[in-house]
Amino acid sequence: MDAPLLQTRGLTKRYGDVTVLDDVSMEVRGGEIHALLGANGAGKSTLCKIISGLTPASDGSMQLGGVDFNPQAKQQAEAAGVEIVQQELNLIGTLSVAENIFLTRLPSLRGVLRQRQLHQQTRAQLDRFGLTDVPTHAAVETLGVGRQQMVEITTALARQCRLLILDEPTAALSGSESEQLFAHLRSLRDQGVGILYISHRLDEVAQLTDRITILRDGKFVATRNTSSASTDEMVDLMSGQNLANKRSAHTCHRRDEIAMRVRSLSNAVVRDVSFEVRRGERLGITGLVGSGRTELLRAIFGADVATTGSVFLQGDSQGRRFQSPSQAVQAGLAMVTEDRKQNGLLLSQSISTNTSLSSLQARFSRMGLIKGREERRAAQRWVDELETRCQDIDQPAGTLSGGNQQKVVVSKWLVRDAEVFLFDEPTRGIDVAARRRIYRLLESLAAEGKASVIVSSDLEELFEICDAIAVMCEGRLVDVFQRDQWSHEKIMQASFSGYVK
Amino acid sequence: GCGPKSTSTDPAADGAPEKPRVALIMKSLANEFFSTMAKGAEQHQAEHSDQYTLVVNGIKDERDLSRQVSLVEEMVASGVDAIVIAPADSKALVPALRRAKQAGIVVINIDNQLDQDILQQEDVVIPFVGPDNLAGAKKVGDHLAKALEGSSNKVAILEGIRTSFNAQQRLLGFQAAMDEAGITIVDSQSAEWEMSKANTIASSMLSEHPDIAAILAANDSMALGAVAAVKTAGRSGEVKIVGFDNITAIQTAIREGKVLATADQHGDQLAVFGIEAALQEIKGEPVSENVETPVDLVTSQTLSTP
Amino acid sequence: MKQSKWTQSLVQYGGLLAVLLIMVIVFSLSSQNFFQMSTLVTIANQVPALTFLAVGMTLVLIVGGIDLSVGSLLALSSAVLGVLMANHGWSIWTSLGVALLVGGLAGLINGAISVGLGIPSFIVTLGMLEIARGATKVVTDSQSVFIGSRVEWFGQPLAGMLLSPAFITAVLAVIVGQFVLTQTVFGRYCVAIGTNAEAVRMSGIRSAPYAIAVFGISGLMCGLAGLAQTSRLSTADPNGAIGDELHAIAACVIGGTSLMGGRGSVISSFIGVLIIQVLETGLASIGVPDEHKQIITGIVIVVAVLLDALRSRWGKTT
Amino acid sequence: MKQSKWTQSLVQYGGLLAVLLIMVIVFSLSSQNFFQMSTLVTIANQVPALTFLAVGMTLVLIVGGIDLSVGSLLALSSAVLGVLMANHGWSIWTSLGVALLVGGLAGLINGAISVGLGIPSFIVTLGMLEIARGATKVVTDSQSVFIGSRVEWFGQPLAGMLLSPAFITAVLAVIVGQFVLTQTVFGRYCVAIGTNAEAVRMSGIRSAPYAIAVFGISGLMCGLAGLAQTSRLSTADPNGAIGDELHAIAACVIGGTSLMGGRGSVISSFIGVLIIQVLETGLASIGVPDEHKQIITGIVIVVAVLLDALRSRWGKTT
Ligand SMILES: Nc1ncnc2c1ncn2[C@@H]1O[C@H](COP(=O)(O)OP(=O)(O)OP(=O)(O)O)[C@@H](O)[C@H]1O
Ligand SMILES: Nc1ncnc2c1ncn2[C@@H]1O[C@H](COP(=O)(O)OP(=O)(O)OP(=O)(O)O)[C@@H](O)[C@H]1O
Ligand SMILES: O[C@@H]1[C@H](O)[C@H](O)CO[C@H]1O
Ligand SMILES: [Mg+2]
Ligand SMILES: [Mg+2]
Repeated sequence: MDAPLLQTRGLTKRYGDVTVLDDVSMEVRGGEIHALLGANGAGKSTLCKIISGLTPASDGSMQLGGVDFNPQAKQQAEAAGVEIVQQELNLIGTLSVAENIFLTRLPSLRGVLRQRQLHQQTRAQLDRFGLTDVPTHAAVETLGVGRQQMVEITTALARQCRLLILDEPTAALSGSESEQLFAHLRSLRDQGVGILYISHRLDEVAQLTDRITILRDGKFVATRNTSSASTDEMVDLMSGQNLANKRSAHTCHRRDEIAMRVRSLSNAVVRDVSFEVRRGERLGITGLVGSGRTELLRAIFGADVATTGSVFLQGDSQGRRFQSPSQAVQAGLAMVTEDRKQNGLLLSQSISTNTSLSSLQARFSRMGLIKGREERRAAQRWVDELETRCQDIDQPAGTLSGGNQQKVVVSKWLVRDAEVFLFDEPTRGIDVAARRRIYRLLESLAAEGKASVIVSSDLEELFEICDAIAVMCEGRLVDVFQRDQWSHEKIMQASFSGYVK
Repeated sequence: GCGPKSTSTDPAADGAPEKPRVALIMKSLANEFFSTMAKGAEQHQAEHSDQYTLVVNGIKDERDLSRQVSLVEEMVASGVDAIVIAPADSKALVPALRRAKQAGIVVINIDNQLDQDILQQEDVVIPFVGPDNLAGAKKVGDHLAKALEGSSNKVAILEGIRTSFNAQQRLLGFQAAMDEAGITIVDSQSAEWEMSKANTIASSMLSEHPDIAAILAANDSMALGAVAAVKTAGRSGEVKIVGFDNITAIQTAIREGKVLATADQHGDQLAVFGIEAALQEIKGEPVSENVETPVDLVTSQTLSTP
Repeated sequence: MKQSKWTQSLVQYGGLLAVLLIMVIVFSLSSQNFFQMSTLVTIANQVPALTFLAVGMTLVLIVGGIDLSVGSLLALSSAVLGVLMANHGWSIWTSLGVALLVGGLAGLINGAISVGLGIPSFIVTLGMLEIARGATKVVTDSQSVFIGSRVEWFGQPLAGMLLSPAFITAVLAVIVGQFVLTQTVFGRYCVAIGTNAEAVRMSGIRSAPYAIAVFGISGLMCGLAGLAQTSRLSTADPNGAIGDELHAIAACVIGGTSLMGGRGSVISSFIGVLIIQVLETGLASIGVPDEHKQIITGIVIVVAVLLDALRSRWGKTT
Repeated sequence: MKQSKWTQSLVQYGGLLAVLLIMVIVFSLSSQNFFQMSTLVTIANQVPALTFLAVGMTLVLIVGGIDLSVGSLLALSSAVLGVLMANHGWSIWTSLGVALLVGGLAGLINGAISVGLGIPSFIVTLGMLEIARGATKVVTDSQSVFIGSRVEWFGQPLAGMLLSPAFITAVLAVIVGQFVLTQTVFGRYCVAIGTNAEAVRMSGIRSAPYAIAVFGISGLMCGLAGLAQTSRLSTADPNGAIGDELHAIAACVIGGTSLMGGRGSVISSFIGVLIIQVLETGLASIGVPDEHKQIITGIVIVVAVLLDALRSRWGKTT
């Protein structure tokens, strides 16, 4: 191999007194897919932002293709051939898909858009990634999170570059979309592009990447050839301990009483869905992006009002259709939302405010006055419990790393407590160790007799934690597989069933 | 009438003997002076409902002159026979009124006189019906000067909106009276006819010139603002205040001795005079170019003897 | 495609147009003097000033700002125009050039300070509101400046056309504004900045020049509005246009522009202007007492927006 | 903990207080009449009305709304108070009760329509601005209602205390407001709603009652402001408080409250009110001509916010 494409020397980033990136030196070669691994808050996104000119380093230097590289703005990085897909969606909701994809180089003649060219080029790009059904004129805000993620990736891939950075691109993608992406990345690699790839899905890393670099607490730990490191080793390097965290053996806590029964629920997207969960049961829901999983949970929770059908909770003789989330919460439901920026968090508010939000009235107040000490104690407890990496519980949620934000969303509902928990992509962006912690939490909820409905695009995850897995396709719930009956093939078949017909 | 407007001097020309429509366009109806004026006009119309119909319009505050021009245009468009107007600005209304006259509409100017030079320049003749504001202000000023004899000889003035002719005239009247009596005007600012603004300005005048013996306000709203300022400064009784308009609220203040005097320009009659002049002109009878209406001094004595 | 675009526009503007139509019908039924050519022409010739302001304001709101200085800047440009023409005998065109320059420059200053120093535009333009008003009084010496026929023609109907140059210019400004907003890179960046400034920054676009330019455009529009206003009054009025910022914003919001940025349409704002003007003229022509006029105006503003909101919700669910 | 809270407050309010202090010093140096008890007492007795408005406005802005009707609602409550006391001979307390009821109710209507029907509060309260002003004229028959000493005492310094009941009540309103905002569930939810209404909804909280209540509180504050204003002028002025909504909003924004919701402090808004008032009184006491006064006012407003912004940025980086 010749000189590395990118070389960093002693990169350091400080926010106030906190050092989030500490003297990191690493390299990425042209024509390789290089994974960047680390626990939540290890500094991966920060490193990527520095490389792509989004944030300045406090210290250190970089070289790109052997010349000094010190981008002051993203444009400079782009000009040098560095593209990034960020962890958080950075799309402009009111603009069309086409305008988003070509935002920085809208085809124009003396400032006037060339609409036809714009939409043709967009169509071509989308089709290349199999997004044939995404309309180029649609405003991005009308698409689901998964599609938005695909649009975001397309935006970066549509540009020529030497170094491509992808920060958890697959967090909101399901298996088949991921496959499509991987195929494309491999072909880019073969053309000599260097790819820096961040993911918490280690199986994916093992399958796709050539080398891995591991960060821990902002420090460089090691760079290895992927082929010479098992996923267990990766976990150990990331955590710095010998976790050797094998999959915990699955224990079924399912009881006989039905905790929630959904009958013929329908709305614009969800079509006639019926299923039930028992107390102590963990029911997974999978499907392709856009299959209506999020919509189903929202309809159950009253976030979107269902047009027909009903929900029975334990003890209900009559079904109901929740008109608002507050009714659902009163009745004992909780929902961890998929999009933490939009409807999960108060980004500018502190961790403790976010943690107590849904139980402030019920648990942390007397006669309308906030019991500040108890509120803070609870927030601290869950920060410790989930090992949320933060300065203190007063840190604004928006300044946490993506995965740590997700932990705050989860703890909001754990504090509140409920009988039935709806989780929409609960581990999106959460690192392996924390993920385990959440799995254990789910298990302890189950042991207490709470029912969980877990939507996830990560099938391995569902295999590990669920008692049963339901599959959605085009808004219908097409099949439910019990633990002893499921397999990859069966679930894939069910996922595509609607499209085959 | 919707048809093309012939000069309405001959009512028979319109065919059916339709009652003429008169539009009264005033300034801020929030100022009591004008609501009194409107009431006077409406009462007159009720008593003479066989002779004409009336459309009353005003603007949101004294300064909204663009809206007043719009009102003139709208009244012209809707085909009224006469416009009786108290202009918010002595110059800016002239062209719009000229266009109204060109459309064959009778125009009478009341309250605040239009600028003579501009009228000439624009080559229009619009009769004015209203008081002599200079003389009125002088009367009030003279009365104050007498009351001030022997005390400090410094006073301050609260002016109306500087772009209106009557505000300028009242200032001149006040100045003339003070000059004659040898009293110095130490401060003179515009509070734009408004009570709150007058209150703030008067307050600061009192702290900047602690020795003033009186405040002359160009209308009663501002006089009331000055009353409150004097009171807040803890100098009630020491600083004399005069106003202009004779609104109801000021009468209470005069009786309580908080205000020394004001001028009654008979707002309720002002519009009526204007309307009568308009009806006269519609009938084809000549109207003299200037009809002066009375201004009377109002003090606690005149109030107690009704 | 073409077809669907038309129906799309109809859906987009339908609610507002319906509100406008209802108002015209109601006024025509209540006053025989309302629905006639002369009234409609009168309305058409009254809207230009507010229309110019609303065009600029729409863009400012779309980038997520607000411009409270428009009323004062209108007065200032009008004062400059008036003083140059009346007191210095300049021609209308050179005077207008200076007036536009003053408006545009003041707007750029608004933009540069608020964008450059990161101070809320509410405060910066509130400051400019006071500064420009004070400057207007200095320029005119607090006197109305009468100009007369040299400027009047711009606001008067053209021979045989019923419409004034001012109205035609204003409609042109609306069309150009809408085109810029929807069809140019500049316009799309404005929408993007107002929607998600952070994402725009992340994508490497320098948003400051666009945002500053938008305030400059708003200032320029104030200059044009100043011309329209001056020609209508034949006078530069130092006290003029006080409170017009609220009318301009109201017109935009009635038209569906969001105060949070990112959403808006120049054409809709124009319909908002028409709604406001028809309401005012209509009420005057019925001759209801002033206090009732205000009450009715208040109710109609709310109902207009309510109807439009209901319509668009209804449009969505069906 | 206690200690750090104090330093924290100092940092939080330090910038604004410094601006205030600088202004007082500058005015004291320019005019020997400024820095004396009587001027300071005058200022203290002029601020109550605006303070009440700013307390309500802060909450409204924090939930992400805006209330343009406060000036008119002040005038309306003042009118109700005046007419009941002067024309019907009611006692001040029963009259005040009715005036507060009117203000509060109007505020609740603002809230119910904007929150309940999802219409921007800008429009709803703009409608209410017109409606309440019209109603004020109806109630007072467009006449100023002179009341006299029966209401005056509220705005007069208490014997031996220099401060008026109005001022003390206003300061109490600030303290209670700040307490509610920071220490109660209600206040916390208001901040949350203004930050991200959707997240609040998805957390199972019905936000509508809170948002509506905030508008009701703003209306109540208008009632109190009406009392303060009436007692200061001894008169209910149907024309009063026009444009005060902009002053109230300006005070909040100077104090750092965000127009986008979710961020604000009642105490800072109060300092904003003081800045505005000191500026006005100070300029008047120097006796600069009106037009220069406006120019200076504009500049100071911008500079005040700029200084505060610089201070907080500087505070962050170190
Ligand atoms: N603006 C900021 N102010 C303070 N701290 C910050 C800021 N931005 C990031 N941090 C901190 O920097 C640390 C590293 O964050 P980073 O986003 O790089 O983590 P990450 O490795 O990408 O984690 P994840 O896997 O959760 O995405 C975190 O602890 C985060 O809280
Ligand atoms: N607001 C909306 N307007 C229009 N279509 C929508 C909207 N929200 C979702 N959809 C569409 O509804 C379908 C189901 O979306 P949903 O988010 O439930 O799917 P999902 O299986 O959870 O996938 P994702 O991974 O994208 O969240 C998708 O086709 C999506 O594009
Ligand atoms: O004559 C009137 C009154 O004095 C009024 O108070 C203000 O406007 C003037 O034109
Ligand atoms: Mg990250
Ligand atoms: Mg989903």
